[in-house]
Amino acid sequence: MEVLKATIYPVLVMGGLAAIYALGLGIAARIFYVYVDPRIAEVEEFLGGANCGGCGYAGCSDCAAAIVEGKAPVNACVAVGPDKWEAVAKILGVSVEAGERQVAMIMCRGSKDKAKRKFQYMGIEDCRAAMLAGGGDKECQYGCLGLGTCVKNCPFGALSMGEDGLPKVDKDKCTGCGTCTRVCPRGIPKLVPVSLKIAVICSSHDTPPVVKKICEVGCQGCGLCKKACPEKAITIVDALSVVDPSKCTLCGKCFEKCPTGAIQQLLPA
Amino acid sequence: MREIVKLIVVLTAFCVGSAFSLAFVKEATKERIEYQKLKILVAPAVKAVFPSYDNDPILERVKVKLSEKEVINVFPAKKAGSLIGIAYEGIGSGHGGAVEVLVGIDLNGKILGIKVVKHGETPGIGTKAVESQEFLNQFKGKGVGSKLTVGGDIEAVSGATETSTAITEAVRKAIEIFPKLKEEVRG
Amino acid sequence: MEQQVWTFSDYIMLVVSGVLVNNILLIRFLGNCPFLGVSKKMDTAVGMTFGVIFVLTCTGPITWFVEHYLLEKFDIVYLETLAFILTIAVFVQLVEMAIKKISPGLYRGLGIYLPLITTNCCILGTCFYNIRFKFGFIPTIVFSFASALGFGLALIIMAGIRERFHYARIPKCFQDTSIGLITAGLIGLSFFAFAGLAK
Amino acid sequence: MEGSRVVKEFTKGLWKEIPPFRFVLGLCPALACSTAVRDGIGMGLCLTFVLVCSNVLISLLRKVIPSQVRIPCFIVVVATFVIIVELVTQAYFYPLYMALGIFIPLIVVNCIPLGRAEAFASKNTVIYSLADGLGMGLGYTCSLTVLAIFREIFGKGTFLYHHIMWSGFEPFAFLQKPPGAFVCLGLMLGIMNLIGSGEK
Repeated sequence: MEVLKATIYPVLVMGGLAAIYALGLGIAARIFYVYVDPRIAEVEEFLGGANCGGCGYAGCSDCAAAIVEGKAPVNACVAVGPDKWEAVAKILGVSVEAGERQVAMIMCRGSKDKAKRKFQYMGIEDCRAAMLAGGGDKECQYGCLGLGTCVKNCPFGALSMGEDGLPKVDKDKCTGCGTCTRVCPRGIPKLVPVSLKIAVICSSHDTPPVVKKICEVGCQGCGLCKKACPEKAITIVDALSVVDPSKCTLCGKCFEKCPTGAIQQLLPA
Repeated sequence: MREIVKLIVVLTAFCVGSAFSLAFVKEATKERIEYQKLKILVAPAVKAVFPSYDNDPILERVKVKLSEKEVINVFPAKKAGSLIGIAYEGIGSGHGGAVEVLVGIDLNGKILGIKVVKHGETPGIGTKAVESQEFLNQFKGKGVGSKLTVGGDIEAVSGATETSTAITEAVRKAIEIFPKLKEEVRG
Repeated sequence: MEQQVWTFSDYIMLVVSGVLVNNILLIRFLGNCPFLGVSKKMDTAVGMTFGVIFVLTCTGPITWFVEHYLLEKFDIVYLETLAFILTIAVFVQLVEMAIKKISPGLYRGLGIYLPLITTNCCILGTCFYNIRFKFGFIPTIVFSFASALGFGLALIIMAGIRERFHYARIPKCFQDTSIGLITAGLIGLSFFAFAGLAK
Repeated sequence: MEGSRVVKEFTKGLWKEIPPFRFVLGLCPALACSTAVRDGIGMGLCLTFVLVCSNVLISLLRKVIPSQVRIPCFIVVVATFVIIVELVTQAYFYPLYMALGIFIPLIVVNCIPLGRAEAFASKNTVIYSLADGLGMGLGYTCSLTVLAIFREIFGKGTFLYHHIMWSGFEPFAFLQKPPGAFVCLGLMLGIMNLIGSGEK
């Protein structure tokens, strides 16, 4: 009797509590039902699951949702390999080759001896810290500061700092995760298709006289290349020339005309 | 609907199972836990109120029913197997709530010693009465038949009258039930 | 303490005590796992802070009701742990579902932290403290809120400092959690200066 | 084959994934219950008991639990064992119970039992879950003990409440205080990483 009395209350109370809670949850699940694309959960299975943020989304489920909605490519998750990308593509019924493999490219040629400095920076070796000190030590407000923040943050070791004070990309190691573009205070590294043949390696939007004064190798936006191009593949946008690779035939006329060599052929024709 | 029912059944089953097994564990450990708690809380006080004994009064405690709801723990002190006195708590109301006093009484109804077990009195003011050995010693030798009133046979600690009164009240209440308890413990 | 009348200044002291003097994270050691987990970025720290403040201010009073009107009534206080954690888990899940439906925008900001909050021991711990300190209903609400605020304060300070770690040259073996713990210790040390402000 | 996997699951908790260092979970009790060696060992063993029991039970029931209510069910299972521990320590080790205080019921939200239940026990058979729970639990106990030895000897000058330092020894009271716990754990984690990096 004593034991019965001691067990009956806890059992009744806890049982009742659990039943009410479960009922509440069940009803709430119905009232607050939101249609979730089942493919999102399926896709999430194949993502890294570390919520690393390497894809640029707030966690893996966010990224999965973006992939399903088509806002992100199937290979958005940089933490997993091609086999997982294929699995994701299979769920969505598309092929992995939605976009070409992208790699980072350093859009500045203003090495130590070519670009002028405003002052000598001796602070913490980090581009973001240098930006806080008078906006960086380079005269050019668009150029690479060369303190290697992108190198330190590259999760795949694809970047290294060259002798000339500019980072170098190892195209084989680069996965195109875009970490470097996010950490760089000036956005110098850009993601470009791996087969890109021609590009203007400069980020400066300064006018010709300014660039002429502070950097030997920058694009001045003078327009000589534009005039030289027979295919009309080059435009000048905000004092920086832009090449449309789909029109370019690599005739090489622009290279001859460019006074600073900012326009570059990247791969053999 | 079936989903909801399934949810309820599973969760309830888990909770019921858990509560059921826990009730048994609780029953099995109840005695031990009470003993342990009393040992920390009351054992030092028991030592203080009895001059000498050789048993474990906490382990041999007797539960006495005073009324339908009130149950009191009585701690018997023994020497060489024979009962020399009993100790139990009386409660008086002080400035900061209940004041619990352990009173040790010999078989003739004479107080052997008292000790405050739990109180919420103001530190530095009310606690003067709680800590004053001189005040507490006044109760020694008094017992069944003593009036036990502050200002009468008990002198309050100056500045701590309220607490002194509460302690006296607790002891008086304890003495009142002594005859009944003595019978129960001797059994 | 339950019978005692609480004046306004008592409540102020309770808040000061909860936020600064007995900071739940740094002095009472509750909620350290999420503290180190989400303090790497400022925006996640802010999201987590609001989540904890909301959940704790609600679950504090709810568990208080469970304790006083259910467990004490039936003399089964020993089932406290079970009843509380169940209540918290269910509440958090309910809130998650509700937010998802009502405000998808808020869900994006807060939703992903909610599942983490269930196992955040500062929630359950504060509920226990409410009972152990024998708080009445209103002090329970105030103390729960103050605790959550203290958690948020420490978390945001920490996130601010950790963002600066980018610029610091930390030995490889001390990176991440290790330096995070040492930093937390130093912040805790500075919180010691508040001792004596309130009980 | 079978046996070697059991051994593997057991030993990974002792070094490779030792909590709370490699597997950064369960920090709160590690910080709060490591002022004295006795408390550290006590906390570790309490957690080991809960972890082993909940791992075994959950791996037994893993086919019965529907996935929508799996988390509440795991919580109920863990909470049950936590209350058992609470009652038993109260009955037989009362001073320990008083010293650990609120941190015994808080084992329920210590992420280790719940984390292992979700990540391991719900996917593996009983034997492996047992080995995993035991390894993780003992690993945790070891970490806590080492931390507690350091904090007690240098912070109080005692070992298991016996004075062991020379008479003029001035204890580093800082180590006994909460900030000391953080710094201590941080330094130990750094040293562990240093040793670990040497291995690779």
